Amino acid sequence: MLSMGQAIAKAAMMEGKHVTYMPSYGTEVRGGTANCTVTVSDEEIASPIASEPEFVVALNQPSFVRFQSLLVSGGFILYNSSLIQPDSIRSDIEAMGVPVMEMASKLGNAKVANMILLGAFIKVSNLISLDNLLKNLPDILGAGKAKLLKVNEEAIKCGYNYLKE
Amino acid sequence: MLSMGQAIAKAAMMEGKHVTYMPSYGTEVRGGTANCTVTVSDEEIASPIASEPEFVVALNQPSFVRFQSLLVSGGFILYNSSLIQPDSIRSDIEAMGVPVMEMASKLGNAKVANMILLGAFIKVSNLISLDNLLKNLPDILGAGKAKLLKVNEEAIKCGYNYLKE
Amino acid sequence: MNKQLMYGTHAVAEAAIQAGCRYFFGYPITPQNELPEYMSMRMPQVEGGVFLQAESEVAAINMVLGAAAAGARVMTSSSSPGISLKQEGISYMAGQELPAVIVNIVRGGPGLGHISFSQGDYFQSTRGGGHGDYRTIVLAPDSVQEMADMTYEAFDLADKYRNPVIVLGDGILGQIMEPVVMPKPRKKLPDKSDYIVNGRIGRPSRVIKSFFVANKDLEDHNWKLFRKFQMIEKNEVRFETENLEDAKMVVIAYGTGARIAKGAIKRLKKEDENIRIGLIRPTTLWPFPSKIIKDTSRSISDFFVFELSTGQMIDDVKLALEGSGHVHFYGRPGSVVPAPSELARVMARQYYQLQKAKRK
Amino acid sequence: MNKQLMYGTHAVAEAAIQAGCRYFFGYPITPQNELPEYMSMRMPQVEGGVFLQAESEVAAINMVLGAAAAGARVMTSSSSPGISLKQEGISYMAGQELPAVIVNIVRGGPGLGHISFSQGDYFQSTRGGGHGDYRTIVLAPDSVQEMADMTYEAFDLADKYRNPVIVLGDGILGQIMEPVVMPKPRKKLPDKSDYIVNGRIGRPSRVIKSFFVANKDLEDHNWKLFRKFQMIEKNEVRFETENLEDAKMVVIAYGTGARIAKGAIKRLKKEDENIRIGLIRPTTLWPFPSKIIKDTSRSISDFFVFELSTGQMIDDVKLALEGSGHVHFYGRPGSVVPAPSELARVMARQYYQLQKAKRK
Amino acid sequence: MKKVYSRPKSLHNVANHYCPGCGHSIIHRIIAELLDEMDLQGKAICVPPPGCAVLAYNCLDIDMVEAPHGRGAAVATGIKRVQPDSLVFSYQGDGDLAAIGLAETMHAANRGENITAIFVNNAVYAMTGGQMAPTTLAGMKTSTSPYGRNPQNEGHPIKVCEILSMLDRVAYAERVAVNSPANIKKAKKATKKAFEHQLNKTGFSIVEYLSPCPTNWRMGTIESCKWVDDVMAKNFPLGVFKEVKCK
Amino acid sequence: MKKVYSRPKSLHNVANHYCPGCGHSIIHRIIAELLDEMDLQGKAICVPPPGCAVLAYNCLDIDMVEAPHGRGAAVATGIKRVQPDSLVFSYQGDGDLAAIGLAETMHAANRGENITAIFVNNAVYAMTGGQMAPTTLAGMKTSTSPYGRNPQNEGHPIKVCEILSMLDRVAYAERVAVNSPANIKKAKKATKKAFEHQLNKTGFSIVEYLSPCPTNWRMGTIESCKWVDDVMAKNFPLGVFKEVKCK
Amino acid sequence: MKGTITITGEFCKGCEFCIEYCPKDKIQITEKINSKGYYTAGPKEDVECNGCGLCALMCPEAAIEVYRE
Amino acid sequence: MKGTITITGEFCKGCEFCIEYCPKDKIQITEKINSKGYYTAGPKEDVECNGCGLCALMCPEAAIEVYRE
Ligand SMILES: Cc1ncc(C[n+]2csc(CCOP(=O)(O)OP(=O)(O)O)c2C)c(N)n1
Ligand SMILES: Cc1ncc(C[n+]2csc(CCOP(=O)(O)OP(=O)(O)O)c2C)c(N)n1
Ligand code: SF4
Ligand code: SF4
Ligand code: SF4
Ligand code: SF4
Ligand code: SF4
Ligand code: SF4
Ligand SMILES: [Mg+2]
Ligand SMILES: [Mg+2]
Repeated sequence: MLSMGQAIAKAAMMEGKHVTYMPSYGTEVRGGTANCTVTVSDEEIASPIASEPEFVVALNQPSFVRFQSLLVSGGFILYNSSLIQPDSIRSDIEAMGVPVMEMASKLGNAKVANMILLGAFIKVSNLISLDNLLKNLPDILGAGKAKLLKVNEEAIKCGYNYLKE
Repeated sequence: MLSMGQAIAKAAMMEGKHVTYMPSYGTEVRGGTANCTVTVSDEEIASPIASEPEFVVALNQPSFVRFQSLLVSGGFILYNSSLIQPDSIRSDIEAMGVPVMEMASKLGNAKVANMILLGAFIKVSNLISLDNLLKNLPDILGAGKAKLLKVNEEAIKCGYNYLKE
Repeated sequence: MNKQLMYGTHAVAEAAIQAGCRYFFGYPITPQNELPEYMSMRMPQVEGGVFLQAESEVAAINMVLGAAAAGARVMTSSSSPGISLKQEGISYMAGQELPAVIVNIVRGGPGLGHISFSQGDYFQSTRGGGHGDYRTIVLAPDSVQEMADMTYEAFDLADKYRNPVIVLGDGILGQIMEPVVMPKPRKKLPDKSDYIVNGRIGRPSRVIKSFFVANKDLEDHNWKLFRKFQMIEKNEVRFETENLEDAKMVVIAYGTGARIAKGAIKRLKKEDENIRIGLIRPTTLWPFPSKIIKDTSRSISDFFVFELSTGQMIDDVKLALEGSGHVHFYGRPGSVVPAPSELARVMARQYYQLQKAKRK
Repeated sequence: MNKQLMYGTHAVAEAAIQAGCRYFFGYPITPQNELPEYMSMRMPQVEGGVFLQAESEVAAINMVLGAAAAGARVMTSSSSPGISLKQEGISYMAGQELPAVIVNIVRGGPGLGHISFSQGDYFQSTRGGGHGDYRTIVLAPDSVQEMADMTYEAFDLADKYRNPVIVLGDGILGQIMEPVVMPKPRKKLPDKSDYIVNGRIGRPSRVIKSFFVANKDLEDHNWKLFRKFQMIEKNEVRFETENLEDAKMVVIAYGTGARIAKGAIKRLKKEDENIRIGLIRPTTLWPFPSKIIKDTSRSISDFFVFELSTGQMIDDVKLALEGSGHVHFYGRPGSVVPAPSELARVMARQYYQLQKAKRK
Repeated sequence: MKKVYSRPKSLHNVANHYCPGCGHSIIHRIIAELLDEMDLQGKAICVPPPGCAVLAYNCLDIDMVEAPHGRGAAVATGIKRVQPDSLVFSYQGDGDLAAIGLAETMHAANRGENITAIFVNNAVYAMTGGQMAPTTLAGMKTSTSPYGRNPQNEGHPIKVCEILSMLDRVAYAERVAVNSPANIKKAKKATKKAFEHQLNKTGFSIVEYLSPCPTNWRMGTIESCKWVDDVMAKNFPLGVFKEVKCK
Repeated sequence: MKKVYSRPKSLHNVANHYCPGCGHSIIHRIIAELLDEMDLQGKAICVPPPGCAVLAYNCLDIDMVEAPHGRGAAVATGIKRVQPDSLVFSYQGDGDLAAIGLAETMHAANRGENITAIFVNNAVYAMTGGQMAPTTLAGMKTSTSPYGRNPQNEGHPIKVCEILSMLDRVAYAERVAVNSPANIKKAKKATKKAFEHQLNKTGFSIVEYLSPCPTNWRMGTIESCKWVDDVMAKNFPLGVFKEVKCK
Repeated sequence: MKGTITITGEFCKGCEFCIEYCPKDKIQITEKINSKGYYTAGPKEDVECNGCGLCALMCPEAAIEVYRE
Repeated sequence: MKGTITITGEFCKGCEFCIEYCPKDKIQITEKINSKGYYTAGPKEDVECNGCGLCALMCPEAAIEVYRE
């Protein structure tokens, strides 16, 4: 989850946008689900804490429930439909599930699930262009992951195209 | 030295005077001579530190030199002439030596030297009456020293009368 | 007459015992060593009295925390560097709403400074030198009698508000002897059975804490404390005034500084019976007597602040005045006590200059 | 373009290294753990770099003291309770005139409080939470870029004045990632050979100390420090302003509070293009930008102070204004970040009320 | 059928906040069982400083006083001196007790305060994210010893029980582990002994628990238990280091 | 005639501030002699925290950094890390090193910092007027133990050398006394060894000196020296507690 | 000897200690997720339990209660 | 063996260590008071010194210098 958020933030930064990434941290206490907030803007960013996000990407059921309720009216929630069966979806928002786990295993690498979701996200959000993202991917992944470049690229495209279909 | 200062302060207190006793303390550092300041007044006492004392009682040479110079003009210095040979005495003050050690040994108790000086002091200072001092002596000395009451009384009188002579 | 000649430190210690304090945790530091020393002698003589020399000031304040949580009237004392080390613990106690009396016999700083005395810890005491939004009541005696009386009262204030109270002395007040009438033993101590820990028999278990898991809970707690602090500001302001009626200049000073100031004013009056100098002596430094100062500024426009520091209380005077007066300052930081005569000179210069300017 | 997406804590750490800091002594505490963690990874990669996890914050600040005395550019970081524990050491360093950079990633207090963030340590930072008359320069960044830039500069300021400098962040600034352009490595470091200890070869022996045996010497030392602090007040005041020219109300906020305030103002401008709200953002909290505030009060009479506390900087605003303006306050102490929209509502209410009152 | 094991009533009836397989949970359970068995729930006062166990009060249903980091022994001293008949125990991590709080720990032990230190040694600062602790093993990688703890620079792990045993007024010191049924039984026995010493006022007692932290060790829960046997206990030998006679 | 003993040149040429017969003076003299003999005056950095020796810089003619009370080991660590080739030693009293500074002392020792602790054990807080120290003997009266130190309440004296010797990275630990010609010779030898260990970077070294404080013991100077032998050394046995091989 | 156990799902965190140490292999991780998101342990229907209590002895969460004949 | 000593009065504090440990009883407290107020030690004129240096070894103040043939 966190690495996907960072990827979005980095990609947006490389497009010259103002960007802030904020990981969640609960208490000094163990447990709980992780989440993060990415703010992308053409202007300086005031608060890095989004009280009313425009997009939510949910990887599991508790997050889906919690963050759906925060979405701004007219917002968009993208979710991992391999794990999440939405019981109810707010009527004033759009929701879209992507079976990322199944898709990832088709690509032969369970670890690229996030990248599939990333691809889907940039499709629906229109915040970052696919071309720029792919161009900057080596920098985003960092030196250590050069070998995985190819499969990540594929995963992003796969997510991007899933919503095209 | 300090106990004599306390005796003066207590006696003055028992006469209903305002009184402050301030021991010297140098630095967090060893050595140096001890001294104390007693302020007696009919009014509330401002600063417990006397920059210009009216009376000085000096028990040894270094104190004599140091405190003589602080005395207010017209002030009085009383000193232990058993230990102190004044080289020079300011012309604007009065000075009086009492050979307390010799006198004490005559009384058969070296420890009452201070009381002799106390007697002499109340004589010259006129701050406390001899009668009151003697009356209050048991309280001033405290319970532990009841046995020594007699010899202390004698010593005070002895000092008081020394200056009479 | 029950007057005794006592050291300032001893008077504080004995008054604490009379107030029902039975636990003292401290650590040596000049110029307050005579306080723990007195306690080490006295506590074993008092029923239930415990004196314990801690291994450090940090340990001492945390023993105090534990004893307060267990319901005791408890005290610690130290001097400036030691009080710095206690800041974390004091912040905890304020957050946990635990009562205790903390005596600071202030010495010269910063750092090791000097062992004698100063008034350089004003900010630390009045603004919470520890972290977070909290305050401690700060009492500022100026005589050995007040050292005793204020310590005695400090325990009541601490219990009333469940908050640490600081008695802010200094090396001079600690070291001098003056006549004292000791307060009577406090017979009935406040009932704390509604919050202390003593085993959960017959009630749900209790937790004394300052930690809040939900962000919002900490915020609520902070506002709750804030309301308490406002209440203290409303109820507990204390001060002494002299000759405010016809004054043309008002001296503001506290503690030993105020004594010297009083002496200086007296001196000047002797020299010039027409001189009109008043005095405001805050005896609580927090809450600060802002209102009387502001009120005074309606008729008097010149305020002369005297501190044994480079100037800290002066901020509170300015905050009180809100621009409605002129503030003059004379400071002697660090361990040199100016004589009343010296201060009188400085004050007189200021005073006559002002009067001349007005006549023009 | 050398922009990197970095955590606030990492940006501080890397900027310190670029500034020539080669010694870091710290201790874990949320929300600044990533700072020592980064240092533990990076220092061994840098020539002469030393990372040492101290056994406590007390030990850490004293290792800093030793390293500074030996001539190093040295840093420590912590968060509120840990900073309380460092107060004695900071007071010593100020007294000894030793330079160092101390980072406080402020969390909620008092006591254990909350691990997220707050601005509750303002008093402690700006007035010297330790004992005695001293001050530390306090820098208040409001973005990750400024976290880097100000840390970098903090080393220069510390060395210039031989005084500790505090970088006052908060849990949000520490935890977020933002794009940063790292300052270039500082090539030439200041020459400190005239005061550091390194063995008395070829010169008389030296002593780094804050202790003075003669009372008068401490007083002289305090006045010397005081003059230095006055010099800093003269030279080093920093702030940012927005739209002061035609403002009818001015918001004063720092750090994360200022960011939210900026967002709120922007929001209000979008809703009402005629709204006239300006902003003063102190970027040094001590020395405080009093003059610009006072100057602004000539044309503007309403000041809206926003703090993530129950109100501490508000004292400095009032002291700056000296009664010449109205001060309004909105505070959110402890770990809840108000959204710009919320602050905008509060600000708008205040603003329109004032305008209405004026029209009457 | 007879109920032979029930959830102790000294535990609050809610799930606690620890990670799966955490030694803290086991130690809490042991304490709760003993409070039940020894009928001490109404006498017990626990002192949890920050650490993963800072919220111990959400778990153990007894009176508690939060201590600042490292000051458990001092706070417990204050409580115990006021309430000498309570059962007062601090609940401290290795960072807490052996780093920042070492002086307070050793001095309370040296004074022979009649308190018990429940000392949870998981070889890391767990709550703050797995930094190096005084008990971190040589060579062990943590978030502040990314290249492994280097004894030349950071020293060897500190052996608390061994050191405290040298102090005359320490009545009881034992090191146990909570990673297997046999060890858990011993741990419970040791804890009981420590409490008994306290109640008998023989002096300071400490039980050191080698305690798995799967999260910061980045291991599975079962693997963590193995690591306690295979690595930790080799460096920190189990056993009784000191016991004076109970009066 | 040949001069066989001269005043060391590492001593300032003024009288020091200690009381007559004070052990501090002797220890200063020993250090100064060694700095001369080992040619270390130009390399030495001393760290004196508050205590009777706070003004050591008026006595020893070398660089010094004043430490807050108890933090000598931490300050020395900071200096030594920056200047690894200097001779860095703290000069600490028993109150300083073993009470408030115990954690800093033990952790510096445990890390094996290449520094030397000159540890002056005079069984009291001398500078502040003779309060009870961690090393005060059982039954001994001081200004804060007016009825005598009661081990049931305040514990027994802490044996620093014995405890520090348990830490692996401690290279050298010896207890000596400075109350007789023979003991002073041994004390000097021990101090030299400690310095050598530091220069060889073998780890932490400490010399504990049983040191007369006639003033606070309220004894004559000669009597104080006897008391060191007759009482103190019985409680604090002299000798080498730890020595690793010099590289 | 015969026994039986109950596991309170809300307390269980799926640490598998009970599974590891049960001599009868009576316990397994089930499909049930509790409100904290853990897959919880549960007794296998068809396996015997001897009531030895080892599972409860190991369970960090005190989630297991044990009955014996 | 023959020796001689000098004592710098300004450093001496009259602690009498030198006197206590001199095997020849060569040293005594004199009538001289130094500026700190101490009666200082000094060598006796008519007593022999063997230059053993024990006095200097004991002297806390490094007030004694020793010469030997
Ligand atoms: C003065 C202070 N410093 C640091 C912290 C942050 N902190 C909280 S818990 C902790 C250490 C936790 O480690 P440990 O004591 O081993 O307990 P564990 O979490 O491993 O059980 C630290 C450093 C704090 N709360 N207060
Ligand atoms: C934080 C702090 N606490 C207390 C003191 C006061 N103080 C100065 S020296 C000292 C102890 C002296 O005892 P010791 O360390 O044994 O040295 P000695 O004087 O006996 O040689 C104390 C408590 C201080 N300066 N700073
Ligand atoms: S982080 Fe480690 S010690 Fe903390 S709760 Fe999780 S497993 Fe337990
Ligand atoms: S008080 Fe004791 S330790 Fe201090 S100088 Fe005097 S004799 Fe030495
Ligand atoms: S009681 Fe024994 S046999 Fe039954 S489930 Fe538990 S461990 Fe297995
Ligand atoms: S031991 Fe307890 S918590 Fe772990 S899986 Fe079994 S029942 Fe669940
Ligand atoms: S050198 Fe020996 S014999 Fe000569 S005075 Fe000194 S101690 Fe006596
Ligand atoms: S030993 Fe030294 S200080 Fe003592 S009396 Fe002899 S000369 Fe003087
Ligand atoms: Mg731990
Ligand atoms: Mg000592």
